[in-house]
Amino acid sequence: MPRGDVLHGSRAVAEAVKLCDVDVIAAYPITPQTHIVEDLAEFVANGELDAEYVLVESEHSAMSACIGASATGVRTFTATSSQGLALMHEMLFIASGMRLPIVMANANRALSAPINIWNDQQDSMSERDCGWIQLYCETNQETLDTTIQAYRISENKKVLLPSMVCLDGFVLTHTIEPLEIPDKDAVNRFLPEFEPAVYLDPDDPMTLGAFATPADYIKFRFEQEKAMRNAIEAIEKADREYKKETGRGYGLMEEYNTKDADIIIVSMGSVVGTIKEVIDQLKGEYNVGLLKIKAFRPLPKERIKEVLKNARVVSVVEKDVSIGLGEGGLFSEIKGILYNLDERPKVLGFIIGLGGRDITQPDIRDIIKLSKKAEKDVVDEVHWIGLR
Amino acid sequence: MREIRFHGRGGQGAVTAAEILATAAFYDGKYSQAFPFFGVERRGAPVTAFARIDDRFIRIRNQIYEPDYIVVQDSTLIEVVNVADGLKENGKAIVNTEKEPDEIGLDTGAEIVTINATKIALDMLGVPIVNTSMLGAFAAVSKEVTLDSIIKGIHKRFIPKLASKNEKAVEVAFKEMEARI
Amino acid sequence: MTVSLGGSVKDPGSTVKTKTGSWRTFKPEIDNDKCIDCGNCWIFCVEPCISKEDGKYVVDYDYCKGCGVCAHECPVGAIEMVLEEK
Amino acid sequence: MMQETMQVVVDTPSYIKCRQVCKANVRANRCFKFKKNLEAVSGDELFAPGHSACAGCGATVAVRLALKAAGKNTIATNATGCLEVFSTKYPETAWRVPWIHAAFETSASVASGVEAALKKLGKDVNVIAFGGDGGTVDIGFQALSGAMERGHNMTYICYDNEAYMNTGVQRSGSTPYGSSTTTSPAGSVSIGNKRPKKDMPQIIAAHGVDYVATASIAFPLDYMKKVKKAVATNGPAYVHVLAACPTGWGSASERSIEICRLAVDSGMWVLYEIDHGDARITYLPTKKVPVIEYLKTQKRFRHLKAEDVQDIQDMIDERLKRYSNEI
Repeated sequence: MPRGDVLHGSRAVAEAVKLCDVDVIAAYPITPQTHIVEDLAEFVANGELDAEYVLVESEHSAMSACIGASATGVRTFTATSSQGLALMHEMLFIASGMRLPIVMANANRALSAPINIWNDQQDSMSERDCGWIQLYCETNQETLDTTIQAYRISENKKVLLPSMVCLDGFVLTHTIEPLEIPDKDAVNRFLPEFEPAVYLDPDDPMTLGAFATPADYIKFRFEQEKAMRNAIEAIEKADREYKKETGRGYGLMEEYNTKDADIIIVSMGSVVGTIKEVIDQLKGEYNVGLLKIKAFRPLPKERIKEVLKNARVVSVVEKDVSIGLGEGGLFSEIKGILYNLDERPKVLGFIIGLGGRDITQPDIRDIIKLSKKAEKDVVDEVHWIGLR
Repeated sequence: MREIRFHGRGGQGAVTAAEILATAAFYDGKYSQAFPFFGVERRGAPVTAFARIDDRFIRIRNQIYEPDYIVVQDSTLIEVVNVADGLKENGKAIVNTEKEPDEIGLDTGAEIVTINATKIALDMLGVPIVNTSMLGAFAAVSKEVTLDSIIKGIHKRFIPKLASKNEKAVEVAFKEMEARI
Repeated sequence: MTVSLGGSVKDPGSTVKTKTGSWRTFKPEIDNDKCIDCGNCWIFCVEPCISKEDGKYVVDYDYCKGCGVCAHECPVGAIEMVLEEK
Repeated sequence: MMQETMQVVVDTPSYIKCRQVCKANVRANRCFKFKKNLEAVSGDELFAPGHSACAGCGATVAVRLALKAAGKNTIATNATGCLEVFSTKYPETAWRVPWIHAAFETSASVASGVEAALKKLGKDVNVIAFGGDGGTVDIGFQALSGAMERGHNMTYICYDNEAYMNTGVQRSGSTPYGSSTTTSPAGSVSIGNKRPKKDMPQIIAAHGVDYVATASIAFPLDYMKKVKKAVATNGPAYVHVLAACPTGWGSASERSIEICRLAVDSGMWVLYEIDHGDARITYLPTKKVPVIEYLKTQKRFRHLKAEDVQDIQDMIDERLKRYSNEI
């Protein structure tokens, strides 16, 4: 029997932000993120959340204001989607480069043109190199829990990188389903008060955002990569401790039936629920497992390799594509991870659900059938699902 | 798992109905899920919303193609949308109309029940917003959810004054439908 | 090769470590007998590298780039820009 | 006459000017008043030397004086540009107040976040956002408009050197008519920049901002007074200060202050303030200098023909007349 409440994914994010006592929120509305910022505005208006809410005039300024606030030593939050995330692009690098532990929810949505408000993951996938932790969520419960965990991870002194909590637009944001809201005491135990590592204070003047010459720049980038590697451990630690408080944990990734599976599907976000269901439906007929990638950045490469190395076929199912490469970003990376194995599985890429195209159970069955075929026969490496 | 598809027009509260149903199922101790056909529809345009009810957590996220129930909030939609598309043979269609089931031209092998929800809504709420009345009818016809939980769901969703009006509409529709079946 | 967290600089005013005086071709010399203590050279100094010590304006040649603003703005011609011998 | 002299005495540090106006031994009088006012100026140098600004850089004066006026209880934000580059070459910084730079167009938006955080922390600290003209009137325009409209308690200071100097003197929306820049070069069929300077202070004033002022680095007391008023304003404030760039303007480095004085004395740049809606010109030249005197100090104008100069003179006279009526 479910416990808690039935809430939208958007509300789940807002509830998490409230539980984390965020100090400054700067946000600009965009579909399908709007309910998040509306709910937060309501919390602030009703005194449920004692935060400064900056109603900026663009997402670019939303991220800039978060950078200013975080650099002044307070916990900050913003949320965006699609074009908004793209508009932030420049500032995302700056937030991570300055090592500011900002947390942002991204309601995953397709990018224009043509303009399309529906879900895919091209927006966040296109920001994979910007130095942000990226955590993809399967359910509303996971979204709430991940948002809380994100602060703990980002604020970890060995990490100090901003986090992007990715939840599929509409598919999660506008869906209501049961979830439990942890009690405030549990969150307080889990998430210590924010102690900024660097911050602007007239009593101890500091310069942030200096310019670095070629002599130093590469060192900063290397430091960021080290911090990302540290984040792998930080994510697991946060997850363990969160589980202690709430009974729920997600890890860096989730393995579903992967042990001894001939075919392993790799995917991220809400579609993994549908995939799990179809895997169960085909049990006995097809020996299929699923590797759900939760942490896409940092990507736990060694763990992924361990899980996938003995499969015959690895099929990457994703909602994004690198135009000109003709394949999805996750597919390229998974292929790369497996490349140096002496014996490696075949890797197939499936581009699906772009622009909100519904991902049906028959779609997943077709993917599994084709993957099975690939065990013996030569099949195309990349498949676009939904062109008809 | 039970899958319910709501058909309405923008402004008639089809999405709200799906959400109240999912909430009610939750109050009944079930797992549930509700979501709209994510669209950009404006007032008056055809709208679809979905709800699922199950005894375990609902993992699937796809739209509903083979519903157990369809709830049609406006019988004029039958002419423009194939509302009964994929409706299971042993499923049920609940349609808001003053006509009898065989008069509405709904092409389905499933059972059709009709209710004049517009009249109930006008009597009880003063506006032709039928979503809550249709939920009352759905509860009576389907027995998938209790009347009490629907009412509880309505109170969660609406401000008190509006909730009590809608509560009455639900009760009237529920009784009328119970009397019919 | 250690660098600070996020490029933060916790040493306010640390550009003083860089002696920009070497940029100079002409150096200002203040004639204290002519000086009327108006403060123009100080207020307008773009570095800044002019300060008042013991009631007299002095130039910190470690930083003075020799722009000549001080001499130009001196109302009584008490500052002369002289070619620096290096 | 007395009135005119007083004006000069209080607001202008120009001895040269003073001699012109008063002929005889008025220098002492003027000196005395100026000196007295100068004594009140903070001796704290919150902007350190050793930075890599060009010799004769006007922006450094704009910053140095602003920080003297605002004091050390200040957090500064900065747009990308000369100022940011020459003052914060890692691992050094010229700033002795906390300072942050994010991107070109974000001085105002970052300052919004700083201000919001300070409010949440209950700290009473001046927030000053610095930006050059490009970062202010062009690429930072939207962020600035938003910040001003939202009513943050902050002061935005635009140091205006009338082009993108950091990248090699390209035209900005603040470049004056007839100025030759690398992207608006004067040529056989071009006068250089064909458009008049965007009137940013008036645009900000139209936001209903509580305090808006123009200033020139050649009038330090006037400027510092305005910065003090701006930071004391409980809400958004905007100061637009003209700051010469010898490199970009093609002028002698020692003339940076003189040129910014000539700009005011010619009417090329008008000093005024709008304090909670009350507008007033804070300094009117006692004797207007023909604009040619200003233009001929700088290579960016040297291609102008006599009729072009006359056009500019007419534009200035027209604008001054309008200001005198409106303000």
